[in-house]
Amino acid sequence: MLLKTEPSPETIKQDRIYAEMGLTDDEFQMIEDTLGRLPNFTETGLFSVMWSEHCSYKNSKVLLKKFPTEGQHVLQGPGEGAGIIDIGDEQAVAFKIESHNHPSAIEPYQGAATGVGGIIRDVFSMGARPVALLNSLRFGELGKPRVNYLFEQVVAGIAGYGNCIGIPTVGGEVQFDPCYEGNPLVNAMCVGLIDHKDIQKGQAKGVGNPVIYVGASTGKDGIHGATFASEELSEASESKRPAVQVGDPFMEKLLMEACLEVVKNDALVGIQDMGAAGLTSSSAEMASKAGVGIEMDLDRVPQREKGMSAYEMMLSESQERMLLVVENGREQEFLDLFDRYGLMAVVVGHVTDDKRLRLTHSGETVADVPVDALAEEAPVYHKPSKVPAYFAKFQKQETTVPHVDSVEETLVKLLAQPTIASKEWVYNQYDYMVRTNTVVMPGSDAAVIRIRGTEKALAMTTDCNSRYLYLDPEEGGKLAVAEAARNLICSGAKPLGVTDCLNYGSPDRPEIFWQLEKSTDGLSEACRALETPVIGGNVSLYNERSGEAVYPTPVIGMVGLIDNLDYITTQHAKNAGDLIYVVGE
Amino acid sequence: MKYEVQVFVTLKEAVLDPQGSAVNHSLNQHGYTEVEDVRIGKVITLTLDGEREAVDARVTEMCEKLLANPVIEDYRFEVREVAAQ
Amino acid sequence: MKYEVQVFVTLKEAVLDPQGSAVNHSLNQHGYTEVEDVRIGKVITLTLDGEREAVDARVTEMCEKLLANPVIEDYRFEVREVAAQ
Amino acid sequence: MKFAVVVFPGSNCDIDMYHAVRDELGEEAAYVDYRETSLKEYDAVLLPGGFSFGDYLRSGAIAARLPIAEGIREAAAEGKPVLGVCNGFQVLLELGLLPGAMRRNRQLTFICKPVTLEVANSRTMFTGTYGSGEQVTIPVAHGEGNYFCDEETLEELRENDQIAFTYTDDVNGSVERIAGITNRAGNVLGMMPHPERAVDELLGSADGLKMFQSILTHWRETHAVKN
Ligand SMILES: Nc1ncnc2c1ncn2[C@@H]1O[C@H](COP(=O)(O)OP(=O)(O)O)[C@@H](O)[C@H]1O
Repeated sequence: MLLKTEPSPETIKQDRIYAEMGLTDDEFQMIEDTLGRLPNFTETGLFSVMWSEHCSYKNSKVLLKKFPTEGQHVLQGPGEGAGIIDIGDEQAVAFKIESHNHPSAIEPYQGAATGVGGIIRDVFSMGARPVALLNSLRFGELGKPRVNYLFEQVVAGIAGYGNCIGIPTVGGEVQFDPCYEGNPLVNAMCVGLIDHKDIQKGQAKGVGNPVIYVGASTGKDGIHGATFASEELSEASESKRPAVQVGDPFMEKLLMEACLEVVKNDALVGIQDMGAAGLTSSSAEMASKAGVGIEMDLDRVPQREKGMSAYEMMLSESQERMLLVVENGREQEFLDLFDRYGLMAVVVGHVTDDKRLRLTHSGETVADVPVDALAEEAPVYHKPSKVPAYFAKFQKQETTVPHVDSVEETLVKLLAQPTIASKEWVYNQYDYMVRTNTVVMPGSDAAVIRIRGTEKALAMTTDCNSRYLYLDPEEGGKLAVAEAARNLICSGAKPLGVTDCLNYGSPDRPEIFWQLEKSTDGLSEACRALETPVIGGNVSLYNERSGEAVYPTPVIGMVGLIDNLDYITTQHAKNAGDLIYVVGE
Repeated sequence: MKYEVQVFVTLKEAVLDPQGSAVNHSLNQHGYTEVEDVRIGKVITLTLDGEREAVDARVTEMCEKLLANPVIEDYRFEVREVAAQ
Repeated sequence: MKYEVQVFVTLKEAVLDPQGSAVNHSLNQHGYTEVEDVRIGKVITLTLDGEREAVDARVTEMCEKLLANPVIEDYRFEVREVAAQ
Repeated sequence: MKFAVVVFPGSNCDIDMYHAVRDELGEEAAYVDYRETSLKEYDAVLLPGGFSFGDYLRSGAIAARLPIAEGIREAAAEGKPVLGVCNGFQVLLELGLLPGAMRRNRQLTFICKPVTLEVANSRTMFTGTYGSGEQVTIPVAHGEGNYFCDEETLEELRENDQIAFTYTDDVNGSVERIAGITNRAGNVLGMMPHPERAVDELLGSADGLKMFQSILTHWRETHAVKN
């Protein structure tokens, strides 16, 4: 017996309940206009998560448009789980970076772990086998108990997930600065290898085709995670507890192996992971991309708890779940395959021709909304921007060269800075060798993974010096891309492309939006100049605590191709007596 | 006085317990089909020296600050006097 | 009948508990200097369906076969009847 | 020679084992699913590293209670070489084929890095091509490799020459710096370091290859005698 009392459509409007879900008055009006009626509670929930910054990029779309996204070798640009670039011999590399900042601030171990889990799903949902993980981390200054705790737990969480699933974590970066104290950054990147013929899309073509749900059952965890990621952190966040999920890397390993087998089946139409906004975003996006609709019977959704409402099921962000569309009549093959891996798989619905997302629960229709309105027609904002006072002041400052008394002493002091010091303590916790393809291990400029059966290898790195970006977002943006490219080139690779994770404060503040604008200009220019198109990425805004924003931190993940294993170079000094050259200006 | 405090830290009900599920499954496979649910938590046994009145407050503090993460875990504890050696 | 069984699995006394030592140290560092010893074990909560007489024997078996490793661990359990829903 | 690589749900180093045998040693290898019960057709059994069943409850615990356990016991009883690496070692302990148990690393963190091992016993079928006391570089990658056994067991291990490898540095808190032990008969070896990750200079070391070569050499010798 369901005894849930959800507010009526009228109450939602009158009491502005939608505002608690993150929708503005105007946005709610847009929904009412689109539907031609008031949305019910579940429908309001669907719109609120799909129109959150995290899912819709409503504040950042105007900026992302600036990025060069095309290139001769780009097989898949932004818009799918991960971008894909050709590396010859009918092979390609898929990669993407994603943030998990807010969950990590609250439950650092699980927040970081599930961040890794999510980005891995993004890559294997394309049909690619994940071959390497990287990350980019920012914390406050070490020494305070809370900061130390966050740092230790985040690293343990990344290690815990990546080691267990058996994908080597081969690189990353860690920086410490007071601006990240209240709001650490945890970005995870995954790189995969794929044969051209296996490339999948998250599409739901073919009216009548069954929709299959696979993986973990749906719980009440992570409800509204996407909205949560699109808000500032506050003491109140602590009480938004269900927003934190627990990851199950063992389940994901089974899911990954099963999905990599599934992509070989010609009856697979589309596959997508249930990441942010779970079942809602996966179903709405798959339908919208294919120009169709989806109808699902929520009674069939595997549930971890009794009596879950439609709202809870649709907004849950339980981990390790995937949504598939397969050819009608062939579903049993898929159900059998997943069963062999010990995974739960059920047909939860089918593809329709009316471009609507229709949900039934306990025999009643609980939502009926146009998929395009959810997925494509989210509002787009161009927020006002303003040059911050600090920047004007900084520009007027004279350049000074610090006076160094003792070069040696200064060098030792510099090397003792946590941001500059060796990161061995971090990467020795990551299994960076599993699968025995890691040819250059953490500690050099870029990690190198050989491609078994070929003479080729991939080099990869994540970079961003946010202090530069704070001081000059445009130049700093260029520098971030250039640094990544240099790291690859020094490893013997030709840079192929970029995935970026834009970590900023609240775009509602004109000074922050200005940082976004300027830095994306810089990033775009550098990507153009270096011919490294942006093939995907992620935006994480509202990284603030008590009104203090983090420095603008657009983390650049870059992957390059090494044509011959002989070209691999490491940064380490090799022999006493070798000459040292300085190249460049 | 010496006390032994047993602190039980368990995952909140709504939180997934992958470990518990795996053990549940394994028990079922071994013929223990009567098992319907398994949850795994920690039991932390503290031996401490102090005044009985103060113990509860101190241990509560330790739980909140260190032993449990209230975001995903619940805790409770039992205090028992032990003979000082 | 439904029962909730709490199985406590702890490291044998002779076995050094690295996790317990670390927590002990950390508590001391945070000013909880009254803490003298910390041991960390597991509490496994089983929900099962069965006859009261059989429960003890079955759970003992589960412990011996899977839940505890006799080389380094001891176990004990408590059975509690729960209202069937 | 035909090697079985047993694959549990959650095994991660199965592929690495397979390639070490096939590509570097040049012998036959096949994956064997955990649902199988017999390993009769193989000359040696390899239990790879990873996180079988997520290492939930205790590492190796759930894996050691599967149908394939029968096959592993049988192979061990027949005197075939049975090698468990990392999680495979943990499975052997849980199976009771080797004495002792694993605790979490003393520093409580996962450790992944190349370490130096000393070959404590070079007269086993796994170590025959190493010199006695030889130091080799082989990586470790584990969170629970802190080997424990009681005094009595340790005494037995020493007396029977069952300690095959020790760490030259204290890596994880293991009793007597033990990195690998054999059973009494000497045909079952469990070790935390990963020889299969050290089979090619490109990966940093080829010291692990000798272990596979030792197994092969021993097998050839014993089979030559029989024929
Ligand atoms: N900063 C960015 N730069 C380029 N592309 C981006 C950026 N942020 C997001 N994208 C792209 O927009 C698409 C939509 O992302 P999204 O649906 O949020 O994926 P996910 O759910 O995996 O985060 C993705 O393909 C992503 O690569």
